Amino acid sequence: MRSAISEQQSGSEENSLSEVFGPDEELIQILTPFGERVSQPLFDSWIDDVDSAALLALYEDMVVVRRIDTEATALQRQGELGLWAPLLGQEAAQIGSARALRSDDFVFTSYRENAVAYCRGVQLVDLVKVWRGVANSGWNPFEVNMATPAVIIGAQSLHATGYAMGCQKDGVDSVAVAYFGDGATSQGDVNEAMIFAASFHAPVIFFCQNNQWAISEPVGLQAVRPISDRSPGFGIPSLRVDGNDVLAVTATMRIALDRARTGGGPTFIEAVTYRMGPHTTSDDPTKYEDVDLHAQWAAKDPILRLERHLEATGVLDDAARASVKEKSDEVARGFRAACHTLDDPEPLAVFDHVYSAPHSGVDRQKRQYAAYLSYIEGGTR
Amino acid sequence: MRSAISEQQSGSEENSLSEVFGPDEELIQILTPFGERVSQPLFDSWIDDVDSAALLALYEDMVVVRRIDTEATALQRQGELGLWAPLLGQEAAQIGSARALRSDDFVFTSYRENAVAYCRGVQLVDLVKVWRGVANSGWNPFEVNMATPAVIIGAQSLHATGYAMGCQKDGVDSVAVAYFGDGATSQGDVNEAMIFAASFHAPVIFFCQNNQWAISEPVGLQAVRPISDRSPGFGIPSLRVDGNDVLAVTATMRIALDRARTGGGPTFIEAVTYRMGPHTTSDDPTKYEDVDLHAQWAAKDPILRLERHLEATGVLDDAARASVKEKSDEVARGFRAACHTLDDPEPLAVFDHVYSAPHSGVDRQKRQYAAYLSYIEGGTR
Amino acid sequence: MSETLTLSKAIGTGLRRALADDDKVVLMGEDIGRLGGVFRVTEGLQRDFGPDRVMDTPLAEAGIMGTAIGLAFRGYRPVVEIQFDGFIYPAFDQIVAQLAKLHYRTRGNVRMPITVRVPYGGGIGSVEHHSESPEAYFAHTAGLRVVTCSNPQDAHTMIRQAIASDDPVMFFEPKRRYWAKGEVDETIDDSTLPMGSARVAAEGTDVTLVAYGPLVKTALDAAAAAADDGLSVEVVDLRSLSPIDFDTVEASVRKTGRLVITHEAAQFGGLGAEIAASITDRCFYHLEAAPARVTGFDTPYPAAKLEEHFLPDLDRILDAVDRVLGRENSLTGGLV
Amino acid sequence: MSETLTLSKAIGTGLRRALADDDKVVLMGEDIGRLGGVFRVTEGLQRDFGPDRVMDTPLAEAGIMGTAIGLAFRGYRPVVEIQFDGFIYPAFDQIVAQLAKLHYRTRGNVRMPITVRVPYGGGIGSVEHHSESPEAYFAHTAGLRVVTCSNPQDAHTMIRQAIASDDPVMFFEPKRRYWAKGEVDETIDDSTLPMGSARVAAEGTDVTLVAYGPLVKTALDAAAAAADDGLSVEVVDLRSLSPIDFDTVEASVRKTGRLVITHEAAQFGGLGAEIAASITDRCFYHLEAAPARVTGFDTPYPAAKLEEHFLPDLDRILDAVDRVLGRENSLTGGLV
Ligand SMILES: Cc1ncc(C[n+]2csc(CCOP(=O)(O)OP(=O)(O)O)c2C)c(N)n1
Ligand SMILES: Cc1ncc(C[n+]2csc(CCOP(=O)(O)OP(=O)(O)O)c2C)c(N)n1
Ligand SMILES: [Mg+2]
Ligand SMILES: [Mg+2]
Repeated sequence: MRSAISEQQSGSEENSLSEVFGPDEELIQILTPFGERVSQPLFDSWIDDVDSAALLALYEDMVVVRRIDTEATALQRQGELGLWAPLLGQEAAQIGSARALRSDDFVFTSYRENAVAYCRGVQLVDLVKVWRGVANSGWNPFEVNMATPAVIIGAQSLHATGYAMGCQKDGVDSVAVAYFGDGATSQGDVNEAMIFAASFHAPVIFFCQNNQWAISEPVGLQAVRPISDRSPGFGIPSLRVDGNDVLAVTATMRIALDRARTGGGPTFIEAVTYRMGPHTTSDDPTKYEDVDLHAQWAAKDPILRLERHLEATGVLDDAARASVKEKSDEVARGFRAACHTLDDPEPLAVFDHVYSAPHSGVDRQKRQYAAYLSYIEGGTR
Repeated sequence: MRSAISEQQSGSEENSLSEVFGPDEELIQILTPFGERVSQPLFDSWIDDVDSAALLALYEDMVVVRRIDTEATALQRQGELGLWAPLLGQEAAQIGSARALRSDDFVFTSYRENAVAYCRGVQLVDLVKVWRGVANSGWNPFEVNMATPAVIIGAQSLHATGYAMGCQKDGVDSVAVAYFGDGATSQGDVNEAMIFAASFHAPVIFFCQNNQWAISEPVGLQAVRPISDRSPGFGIPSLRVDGNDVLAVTATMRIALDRARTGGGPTFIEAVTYRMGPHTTSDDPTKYEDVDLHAQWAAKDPILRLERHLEATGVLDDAARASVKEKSDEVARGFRAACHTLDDPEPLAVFDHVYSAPHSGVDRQKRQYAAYLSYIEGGTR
Repeated sequence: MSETLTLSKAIGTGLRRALADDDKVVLMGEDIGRLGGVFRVTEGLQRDFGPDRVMDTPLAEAGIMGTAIGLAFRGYRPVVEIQFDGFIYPAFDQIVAQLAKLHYRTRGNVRMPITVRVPYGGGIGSVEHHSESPEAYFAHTAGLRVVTCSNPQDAHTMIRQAIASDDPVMFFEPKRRYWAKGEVDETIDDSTLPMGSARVAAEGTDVTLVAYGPLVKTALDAAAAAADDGLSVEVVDLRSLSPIDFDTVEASVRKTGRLVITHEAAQFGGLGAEIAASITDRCFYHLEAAPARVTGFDTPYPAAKLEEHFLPDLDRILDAVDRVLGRENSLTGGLV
Repeated sequence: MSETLTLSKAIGTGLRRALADDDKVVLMGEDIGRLGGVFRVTEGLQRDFGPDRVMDTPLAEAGIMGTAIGLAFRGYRPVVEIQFDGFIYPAFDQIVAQLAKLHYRTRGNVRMPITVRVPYGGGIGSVEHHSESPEAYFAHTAGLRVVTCSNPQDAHTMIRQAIASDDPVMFFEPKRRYWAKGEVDETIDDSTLPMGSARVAAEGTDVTLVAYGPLVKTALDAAAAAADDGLSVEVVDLRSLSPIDFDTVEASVRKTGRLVITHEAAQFGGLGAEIAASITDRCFYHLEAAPARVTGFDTPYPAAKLEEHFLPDLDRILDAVDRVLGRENSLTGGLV
């Protein structure tokens, strides 16, 4: 017997989380793979307001981001993008968590959180700048309160923690969220982030998408226990949620956000999901993925189950279906078109923004390279 | 209610550890501060053989290493050593654990494990080479199966884990032990070591001396929960032991060693103790240490309680006392004398052993510096 | 005797030989097992030698390096793969403070026969952290040997030499040349070819052009282009970056009187500076012009669409050749 | 207006001013609170500004750097203390892959006004990892500014400039000069003294001697000793190591025709190489001799009893001065 919700926070704080116990490996689940919405007394109140309309909106989000994924993969195959990291299968984990945020919360992610970016209001064209190779990152983090992705695995977990420490100093109730994968939990940075977050009681949420893989490595290589078992030892309660259940993810994220906003400190959420696609478009999962495992998870598809639910409850009628389709077609069209508008950067842009103020070394190199370019263009050499 | 012994290892392995539960913050204790030896059903069998003679031997060890500490501190004050890191107060943790080892086990420590080194058979003169500045380390690790100290906090935890992985590959039942402090547990390296140890089921023991301080920082800054709460989440059972109780430390170390030798994998031991002296001879604890706290811990002194026990049981009579005194005087005398025999290294030794084979760069510098030295000695410049 | 292999395959066969010859050799890294590494260098090795010899590790570079060090303490000869150049920094402390210093620290008692394989350099159109050239950090670190290869034969021979070395070796693999093919003779006796020696890749008399790793090919192309211009450029392929075989470079410069150095790493504090400074020191009176450096810029590695500017190419190298020859060049602006 | 302060106290007063002037300035590090840091630089600051502004952190350098970066995202200006030079490597990834690159990555949208204070260098008789000179690693890293001070006035002015800088600044403090005293005028307007400019510390005409940080004093001593010998040595104190104020060095070398560079860091790939290479490039025809480097050896930092050999001293500097002047020296062995 162990707790799906581990709560070891000591001291006076009373928290309902500590009362919940469930059988080993049990996940918080509200929407079953068959599309049934079950009651979970401890969580229901957190999602009372998620009615049919709200569910339909979440469904649309998920369909749209899956469509973006498909489109981007196609763009990559057509040579328009150098690479793409699909989130296929992780739509519920990302949409459910990101839609729970306030605009003044701040998000730090890795490279696969395209759906999170979508929810934050990142322009799709900004999402592909990196993959098209026209920029090292796509958007101004302060316009959407989301940092551009950290490629170094785990690094962003510390940034989120520091940001949360800043919110605390500022006396605001904004929350910082660090998204990372199961593989990332092996990095020192992620562990140090938990230590700092616990010591400073920082309003940060560690949102781990356990998609079972780190490229070709199964999660069992990173962790011999559920990942959510780790944070309690650091003094950070954890929630282990069915990451393919958008309702359960919403509930857990809201609980964590509430804790953070009200001085409860950090929370760790493990969203158990599955990477249905390759690691990136240049990966070949047939080298390491078991087909049966894949099939098992396909049956737990996050969109499928919400679709079943919405069908069963009569929400997803033909009109709604058409509208969702139209929206995703439109987004995909816009995405593709925008992708083509991306111009290559000017050569001398290579020297821009290394520093915010003059730097004699770089400035000189820039002058010399400008001279070189005009010399070359002069055709002398 | 939480477990003094946390056991979350899943799977078929049956282990008595998982049965033990005790009140929060309870430590495994066998010898009380009043010198009473109490029965601990789960641990007694591990120390059945520790009879009066064995206890007296442990007592002698502890007195001797405390004496070494005093002597070294004096040597530092007299300018014979540049620095010294006293272990005052941690004698039971170090002696109890190190005396439980076999000679073919391999130990990786930090800078404060002088008593461990003493037990491994390190020559005292070798212990001070570093502090006298005549060498970057004191002994050949393979002669005593103990690496020379790692000064970079936590780094050695990974070395121990790798070494243990090697033992496993070799099919031997030798065990690797990593000693580190409470402060070290904040380092990424120590956390990654637990992850690797768990993944590879390596026969390594993480022996953390929680002496309440990392220089001036209290342990509460590193950990808001007991340190022993962390490893179970990684899949490594932990034992939280009274580090000032040489018997309890012996028992827990033997349990951990047995687990490791018999394929049970890694164990984490938190020995709760106190740094009674300064961080090093150049530290000034009056700047940060609470006098009351110091006094509280003085009452739990590891030598004092064993002394009380041995007196109460009539083992420490005048003869025994005299013999222990003689031994420690002798060791101290030898230590001091040996310290004076340490010659300064030859100037050109600075170039030795950078590489094991010729390296044109360093070799050239060595030749040039040799030429320089003879030129200078020629008095021309 | 010899066969045609890609550079990556040449390393793979070297690893295979090392695994077969010495059961203390173990491979460690992320995705090196079933997947065979993201560049497939270790393809088939876990299948043939088992997961005890070819180990997928948790995703933590410090952990990989630190446990490799522990294995070396136990008598093993770990070969560590760092997936991409830009992912080596989490392991920096274990490399610089432990791996590099343990032999010195212990006055020779503890050897660290560890090889750290690092695919490095740009030119593959990738995103940040996948195109770095961090070799100068390691070359500046006493206690490490640093080498890099430019062709399949060297790749094969040198990886075996690196593994055979009792010192830690940083083995930089020019990732954009992984698919370059060449003849590889696996029977060449390693010991006769010291890993630390440079190679004159093309002879010439007017200018010495020093390159290593991925830019050796570019340098050779430049030399060929210069030949069309009637210029004779001698190309030296350093192979070893610590130590640098200055004798070979010096001999060349004494002959040509002119030196151009090229590397992808940033110029400021890069190895080009060391080569220029050392050669100036060794043969000041033979130099007809200041040594010229053609390098990556002192900027982070830029977006893929800008890397053609960042990376030294044939034209930039030829411009520097013109410069050391006092010919018209971009700095004189045609007004020589 | 001015008072006599030790170099450490001069930094401390600079930090105090920065804390007082801007409530976005926060100090982070190990033992910087109650203890005031192991060198007492932050003494009294936690008492006066509270633990929210002067934060003792968990013992984890990557954690300190990474959370500082997060705080900078939130608009703070963290000043991080790394306890000793040799403990900076666990933070290397956060510094090199994040701190240095974030402004570039985001095309200027995210600023990283973080100051990283690093007591560095040897000469204090300490054990391993307490005497390192890692400045070249950071100077080779685009996106960082790297500075170091040699006297109390500069220490005070420069720490304030560093904190005021919107770019990340690696601030290297010459720990063996912490107790050196000097006049400090706290009213000097920071902005009039660009942190990036070198300073001619002593004028001279025969040889240019470039030094920085702890060796500026040694260089000045050497210049004084040389004067007794009838030699006029110009000492340039670099202050900034990225960028380097080559204009000032070049102007000096154009005058003297001779260049000696000294630093404690290993020679191979150290900043001396960059200075020699750049100056050779800029004024090849003004150089009468190859630039000479007097540096730490290409070995790990040795045991305390050997550091007098490792560290450049007056005699070794004067020997190099003799060398660039073509006078008898250790390399000619008296047989000039
Ligand atoms: C420090 C570092 N090491 C290695 C890599 C290469 N790498 C990129 S993604 C990845 C796997 C990450 O797995 P996980 O954290 O589970 O995230 P996921 O890809 O599953 O979303 C690896 C090893 C990297 N980017 N950074
Ligand atoms: C990476 C690193 N950072 C900082 C230090 C400086 N330092 C030396 S000892 C110490 C405290 C260590 O505390 P702990 O791990 O509890 O061991 P203890 O000294 O109590 O035995 C610190 C911060 C170091 N040696 N290495
Ligand atoms: Mg994953
Ligand atoms: Mg401690």
